[in-house]
Amino acid sequence: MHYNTGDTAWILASSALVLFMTPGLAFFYGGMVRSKNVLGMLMQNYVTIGIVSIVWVFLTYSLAFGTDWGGNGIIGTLHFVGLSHMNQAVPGYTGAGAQTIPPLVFVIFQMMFAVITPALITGSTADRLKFGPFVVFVIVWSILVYAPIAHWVFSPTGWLFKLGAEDFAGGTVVHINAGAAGLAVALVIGKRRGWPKEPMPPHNVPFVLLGAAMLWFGWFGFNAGSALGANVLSANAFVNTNTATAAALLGWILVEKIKGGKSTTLGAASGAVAGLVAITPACGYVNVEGATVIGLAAGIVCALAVSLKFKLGLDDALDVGGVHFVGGILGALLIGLFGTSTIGGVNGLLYGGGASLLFHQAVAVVASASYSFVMSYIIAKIIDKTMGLRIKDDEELEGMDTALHAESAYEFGSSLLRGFSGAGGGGHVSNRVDLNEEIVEVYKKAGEIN
Amino acid sequence: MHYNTGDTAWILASSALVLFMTPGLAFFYGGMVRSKNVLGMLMQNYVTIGIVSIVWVFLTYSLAFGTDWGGNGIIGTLHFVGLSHMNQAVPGYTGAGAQTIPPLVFVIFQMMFAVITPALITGSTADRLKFGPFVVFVIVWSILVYAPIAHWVFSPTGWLFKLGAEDFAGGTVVHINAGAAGLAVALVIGKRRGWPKEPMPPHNVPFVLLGAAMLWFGWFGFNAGSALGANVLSANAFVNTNTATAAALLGWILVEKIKGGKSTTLGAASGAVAGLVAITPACGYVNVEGATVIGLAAGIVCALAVSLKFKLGLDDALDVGGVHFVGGILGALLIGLFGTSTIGGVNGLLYGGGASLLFHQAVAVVASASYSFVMSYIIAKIIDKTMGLRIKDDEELEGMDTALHAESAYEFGSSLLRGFSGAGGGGHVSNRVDLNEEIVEVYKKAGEIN
Amino acid sequence: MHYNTGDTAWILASSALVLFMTPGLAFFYGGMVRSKNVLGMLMQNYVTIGIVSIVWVFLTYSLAFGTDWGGNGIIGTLHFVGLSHMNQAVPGYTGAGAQTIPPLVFVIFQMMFAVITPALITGSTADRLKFGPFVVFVIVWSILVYAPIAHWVFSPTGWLFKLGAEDFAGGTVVHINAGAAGLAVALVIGKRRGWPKEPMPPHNVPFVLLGAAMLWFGWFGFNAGSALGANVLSANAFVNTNTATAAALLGWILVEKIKGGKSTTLGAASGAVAGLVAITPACGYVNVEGATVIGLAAGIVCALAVSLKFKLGLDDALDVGGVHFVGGILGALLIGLFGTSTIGGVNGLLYGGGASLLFHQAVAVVASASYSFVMSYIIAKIIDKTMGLRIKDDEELEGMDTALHAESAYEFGSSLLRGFSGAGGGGHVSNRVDLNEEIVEVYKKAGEIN
Amino acid sequence: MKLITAIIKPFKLEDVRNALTKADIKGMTVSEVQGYGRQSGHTEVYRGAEYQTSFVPKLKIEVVVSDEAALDIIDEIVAAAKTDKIGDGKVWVVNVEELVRVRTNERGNDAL
Amino acid sequence: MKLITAIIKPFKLEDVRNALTKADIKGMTVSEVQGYGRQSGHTEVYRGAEYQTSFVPKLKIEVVVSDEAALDIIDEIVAAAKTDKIGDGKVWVVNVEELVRVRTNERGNDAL
Amino acid sequence: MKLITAIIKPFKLEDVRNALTKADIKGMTVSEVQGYGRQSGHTEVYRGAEYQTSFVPKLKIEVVVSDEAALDIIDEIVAAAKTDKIGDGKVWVVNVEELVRVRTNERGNDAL
Ligand SMILES: Nc1ncnc2c1ncn2[C@@H]1O[C@H](COP(=O)(O)OP(=O)(O)O)[C@@H](O)[C@H]1O
Ligand SMILES: Nc1ncnc2c1ncn2[C@@H]1O[C@H](COP(=O)(O)OP(=O)(O)O)[C@@H](O)[C@H]1O
Ligand SMILES: Nc1ncnc2c1ncn2[C@@H]1O[C@H](COP(=O)(O)OP(=O)(O)O)[C@@H](O)[C@H]1O
Repeated sequence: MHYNTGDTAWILASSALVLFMTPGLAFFYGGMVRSKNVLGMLMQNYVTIGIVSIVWVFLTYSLAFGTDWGGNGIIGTLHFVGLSHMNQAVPGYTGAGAQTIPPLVFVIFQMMFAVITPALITGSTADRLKFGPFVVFVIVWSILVYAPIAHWVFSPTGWLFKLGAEDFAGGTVVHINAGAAGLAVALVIGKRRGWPKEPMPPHNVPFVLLGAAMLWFGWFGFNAGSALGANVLSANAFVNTNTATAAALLGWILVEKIKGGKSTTLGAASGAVAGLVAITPACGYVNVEGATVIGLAAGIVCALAVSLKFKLGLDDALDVGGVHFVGGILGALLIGLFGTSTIGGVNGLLYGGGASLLFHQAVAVVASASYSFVMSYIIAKIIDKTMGLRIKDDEELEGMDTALHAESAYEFGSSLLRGFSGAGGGGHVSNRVDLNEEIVEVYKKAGEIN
Repeated sequence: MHYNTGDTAWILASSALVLFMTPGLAFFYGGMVRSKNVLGMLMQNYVTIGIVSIVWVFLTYSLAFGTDWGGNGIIGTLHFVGLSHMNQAVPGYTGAGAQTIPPLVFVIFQMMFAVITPALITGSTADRLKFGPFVVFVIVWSILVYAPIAHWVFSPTGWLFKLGAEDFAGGTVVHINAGAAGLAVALVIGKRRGWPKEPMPPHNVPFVLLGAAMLWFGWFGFNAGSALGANVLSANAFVNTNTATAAALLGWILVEKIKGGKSTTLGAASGAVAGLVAITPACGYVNVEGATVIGLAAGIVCALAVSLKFKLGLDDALDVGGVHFVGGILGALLIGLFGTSTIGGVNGLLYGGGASLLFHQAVAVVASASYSFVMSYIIAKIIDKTMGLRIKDDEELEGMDTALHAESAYEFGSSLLRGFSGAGGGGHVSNRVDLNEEIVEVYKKAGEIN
Repeated sequence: MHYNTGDTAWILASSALVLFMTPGLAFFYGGMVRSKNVLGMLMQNYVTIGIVSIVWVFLTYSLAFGTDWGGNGIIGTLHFVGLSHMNQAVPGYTGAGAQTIPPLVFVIFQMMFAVITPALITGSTADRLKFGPFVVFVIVWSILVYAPIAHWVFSPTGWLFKLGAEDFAGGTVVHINAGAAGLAVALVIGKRRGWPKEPMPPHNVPFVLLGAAMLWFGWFGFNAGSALGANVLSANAFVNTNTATAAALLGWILVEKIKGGKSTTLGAASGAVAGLVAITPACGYVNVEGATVIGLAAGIVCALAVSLKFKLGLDDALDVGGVHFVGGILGALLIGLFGTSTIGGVNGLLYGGGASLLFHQAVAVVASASYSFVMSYIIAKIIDKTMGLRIKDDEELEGMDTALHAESAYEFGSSLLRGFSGAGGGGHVSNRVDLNEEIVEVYKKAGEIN
Repeated sequence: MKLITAIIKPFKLEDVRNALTKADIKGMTVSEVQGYGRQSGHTEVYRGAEYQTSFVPKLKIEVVVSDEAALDIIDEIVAAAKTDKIGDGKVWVVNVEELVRVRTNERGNDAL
Repeated sequence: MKLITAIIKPFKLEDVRNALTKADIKGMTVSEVQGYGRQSGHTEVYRGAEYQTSFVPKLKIEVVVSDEAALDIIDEIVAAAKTDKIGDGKVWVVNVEELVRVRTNERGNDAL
Repeated sequence: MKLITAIIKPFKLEDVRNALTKADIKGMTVSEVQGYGRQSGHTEVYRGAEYQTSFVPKLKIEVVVSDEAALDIIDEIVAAAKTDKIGDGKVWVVNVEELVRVRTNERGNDAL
């Protein structure tokens, strides 16, 4: 077969960019937790890259993009398992939509989406997730939740795609999906000890901003790469992505200002991410005015939405709900208004296309949100009952870094307060009395307020 | 229209790379300020991305690259406002210089230049700029200063371009411009309290080096992308960029050594940036020997130039003058010597082209430097008189992070020294006595030395 | 000549990605040393970029890829010195292997390999290398060690290439080479004072993970770029790289778990790098199953190998031996088993190709490892005898940052503990008694345990 | 006057501060310290090299009080800081010969 | 001998150190502490969650002096640290029974 | 009881702690401080601006001991911390009027 090298070059570059987003997310999240939990957060994200990369090539790619199983648009077959049949075109991409890049490049590009989606969930459950069970969760969730929804929406043979629902780069598949799952798992494991009374400020705001920059940068691959070529459509996706992100950044800090407070850098970073989320499904379907409105709306709405968790008493620690779930829904629905065939796709309500696109978008939102929420809840619950999904209270008090991973993130002062006790070991307990477990009882007695 | 996908792929990738430079700059600068001001610095840079991205698509792109207004090469028309007429070629790029990429990709690529230029200014004014007025400054400055100079130099219909002045990737438009503006604004707001007697060491040198790496990396897009294609010219720009940067890094630390001191990592990072700046205008016009000399010269000259501010008593806090202004001028003028038609452009003095190129370069330098300095001074002065451009002394003493943005950058120790006081609020004052304002009087009395 | 713009675009992007790896390495290493040495580490890496960039264009590129000198496949001629004759094809790339990119792009891409290889060595010798002599070492080593081995293996006119040894992206040239050199230099300079008894924990584990992310990201350019085009082969290299890295990450933390300890984030980062190293020579020759096995093997074997240094008493501080030497050998040899002509190259043992490939691989491993080890040892020894390669004990106690570079990496607290003593100076000694030198005698007396 | 020094578990700060505020104490000084005692630290492992940290993070509270108030304050602090578990810390008292409020130059109990 | 402990505003360190040097004091020990008193801290807001930091960064200076010098030194410190504003800090004095210079094993005033 | 405060060079911590453990001391409290004295700091240069740091990092060890043990303990600490070089630090002793173990409310020597 003969492929277009320019398109291939751009999608290879985009794939690298999207891979870079997950460490970006790790720093975005990692900077927001307390210093005793930063490695725990980084670890969950990095290990997710490890797990999903393997699961994808050996199984879930085929489930998501394989020939439709039974023709109902529910799930793909095992035809491409282990990257077999890579000389065959990706099912459904025909005619004007025929791919100009090697199918393997498409596998790679889509892999990065499958990686970051479960990684997003770790924001909800920050500071209290057991490591082993988390690994199991990611594997099961990738198969039972990510693969089907990706098939429904992204594969031209999926039922939502065929229905006419539009999702250029993953508003439903990635953000609504991860958002719903994050809320479900947070519900299962319960809130952090001390939340919301104990102060839990970010320990490293520059890391949050570094992560946001890595995300913004990588997201150009995510969105503009979703055009699967280097062309006018990818240019539109690119400029829409940047414009919406900029508008959302400004929108969020404006809300802070209007509410009588100060504009914060955390707000700027959060706004940027909210804008990136909201424009993701829309970037290849709207023009730059549409992108500006979507971005601004995302910045404002998400800035307000993050306070909801306090009212709901649901400890969505780093606001996966307020940012990804809400932002994703916003973007998906606004395509119904701002979609215009001059860019790509069909016309939305404001461009004379009637309400049908909006309706299809709503169906896609409801279907993926409910499926994801219910399935994630069930999976989390089962793992919780069998392996336990939550760390012990004394581990939570001590912090994940030392308790789960036998490491401290930082040592700026004298490293001499430690003693060397051997090489090649595995973290055995000391011979002095370790009473963290007992301490925590007191901690609990005190009503979890310390 | 039919575009070259390979060229398009490279310019899309370059655009992403250049976007990444502004966060890189934020960390380069952010690491250099004291820890109480790091978020203030990051915020200024991130919000600049937000503002300029919007202003560019809705206005300034058209001013910079639109059909020339009146034919004098001063400013563009409003023809492309809001990204309209994107199916028309960019004015002036005809014949051998015809673009092979979608005009929208050119808009995106050039946007990133418009973003980073005002961001560069924040280095001069570090630690003392009011946030709201800064936002206003960036908007006004983008329209009144950036857009015209970009038109003069970059647009083939601009008067400096037509004169024959060469600026491959923004020596005048970006660096001399930002450098002159930085000095002007620093002059308007005055020096930091305590400067130069109070120690103001960088709080996080690794961040400075991280930022330098992000800049170096992104600069390949900046310079090699300015060839607007993936070809031999972009390869030359790429290798010249890297070579000059390397030479400048070595040149700077050599100066440190020769002056009797030690080679510093801050010096290495600064040298690299100086080299990047100086080669920017020249990278597509000189050969590798020329690039080496330009880089080495930049490293040496800028290393010496940064001490000037102490003599002038002008608190150009992070040396935007010493690095970008001086480095930019150096590069722009040396094209007049080292320009060679074997790479691109016309021959300079050393390659038998006579003094005319050097003269054109000098005209471009003087024109853009004076216009930028004067206009920036006026804009800053007006904002200062109306809104106030400088934070209050007690805010400066306390630090921008908590005073302006209600945030602390780092919390490595116990986060328990804080108390939770509510959700959804906006940073209201405490009920205890807040006497920072009064403290500062004393601080002033003491001659600003603390 | 007419080049393929898509291929060119990808290799330009790849070159930028690979350049980004060396700062990535700097942070990977820099986070692992104690906070008093982080700038010393960063400095060595950044200055290596500076030095090798210059040496490459003016000399070593020609030695490595120039027309073979004498036809023995030992070293190239000076034909391309100073980037002359860039309109001629790179020698040896003919027929089906003819390059589709400008030779200058190839120069750039290969330059980045020449840069990172000596940078890798700095991990072995962390915390104790004198700066000036290190600079000399890098220059000499690039000429006498890197250039020949690159010629042998990478140039189609080199003897190992002609023999049939396969190294897709630098398993022998980069990793085995740097690993052997690292061990040799570590042997020459001796172990750190206090090692292994004194605790030397990483001072900033998030930096290690940031560095690992930058490496992983950039490595896609390294490996997939080595296909020298945007095609199915680069796609295979890309997916193999990611898969092996993922498998190695999981392999390493599994070993930690099985040994009775906890999975660590440092382990995850180390595993990822081990996987990247091992798949480097193989990524264009094996299929995804092969890549998975190679990755898993690398994670497991390297996790065990890093403890060897304690038994050998060889202070390979940051495990360049355990990760790059061992991982590189593993990858190079496993091609002999898993190489398959369906991807690229010839069949290995498991794919019916017999033992000949394995034999060629073994020859390449032994030849490059021994040459590198012996030459590096000699060069280091000569520099040690003449200039001294190791810092003084009091400098080591004080830390490289202040002692060698007159800088502190971090200042999170009050910067007021310092006093300003002048501008433009070079770090003169204070007028109070400086007794660090004497202190160190005591330190030594105490058996180097503090 | 007396200087009461209390080494406490960090998460008990809020309780101790509240107790002191109730007891009409208007000021105190806190620092982050590392305690060594019966309570063990934790183990860290980096690429197989194992470190034992014998020190546990604690907060040190210093508060100067009048002679009369001292005994009560000690009891308040002890009550507030107690968790009944090892590592709860120590409180000790030292005699203060003079106290000055810098701002006003007030001395002795007036400076409290 | 007396141990003088002074809690001061960080930006006053240079002044205090100069005053002590003038008064022929050759050594001192400084640490970063958090003060609680009349002076308020600041408010921080992260995604709408509002925190009040009641503690203000201070420096603690400890200096051992001879009995005779103590009173004067207190005055010097107070004068140097004063800004006349709330939060200026405290100085207190405790009796020292013994002082040793580690290097020489000198005791008492000789160890100063 | 006595409170012994020792300012030592950081790399001597292990030695001092061992000495104290041998002398049957079960607890102590350590903090990171900056010392000013005869020993000089270092110079830093950032883009030509030169700073002199007059302070040197030290560790401060605080340990409360019984009256009887105090003198011996001082000697142990001094012996362990000594390097015979400038900057070795100081040890000083203050009288402690009361000591409480928070966990048990034990007082005096029982609280040790
Ligand atoms: N003799 C001592 N002098 C100074 N501080 C001490 C002393 N003994 C204990 N401490 C401090 O008290 C803390 C708690 O002591 P520990 O022995 O762990 O528990 P407990 O006091 O409940 O028996 C220690 O971490 C240390 O900071
Ligand atoms: N009783 C006390 N014991 C110990 N330290 C105190 C005490 N009261 C105040 N301080 C310290 O002195 C600092 C200044 O006290 P503050 O009440 O704010 O101002 P002022 O002393 O000027 O009235 C506090 O931040 C705290 O560190
Ligand atoms: N008068 C003092 N009061 C409190 N601490 C002191 C005093 N003199 C010295 N120190 C502490 O002791 C440390 C060592 O003192 P220095 O004069 O450098 O050496 P030496 O004690 O060996 O003469 C100082 O860094 C400081 O922390």
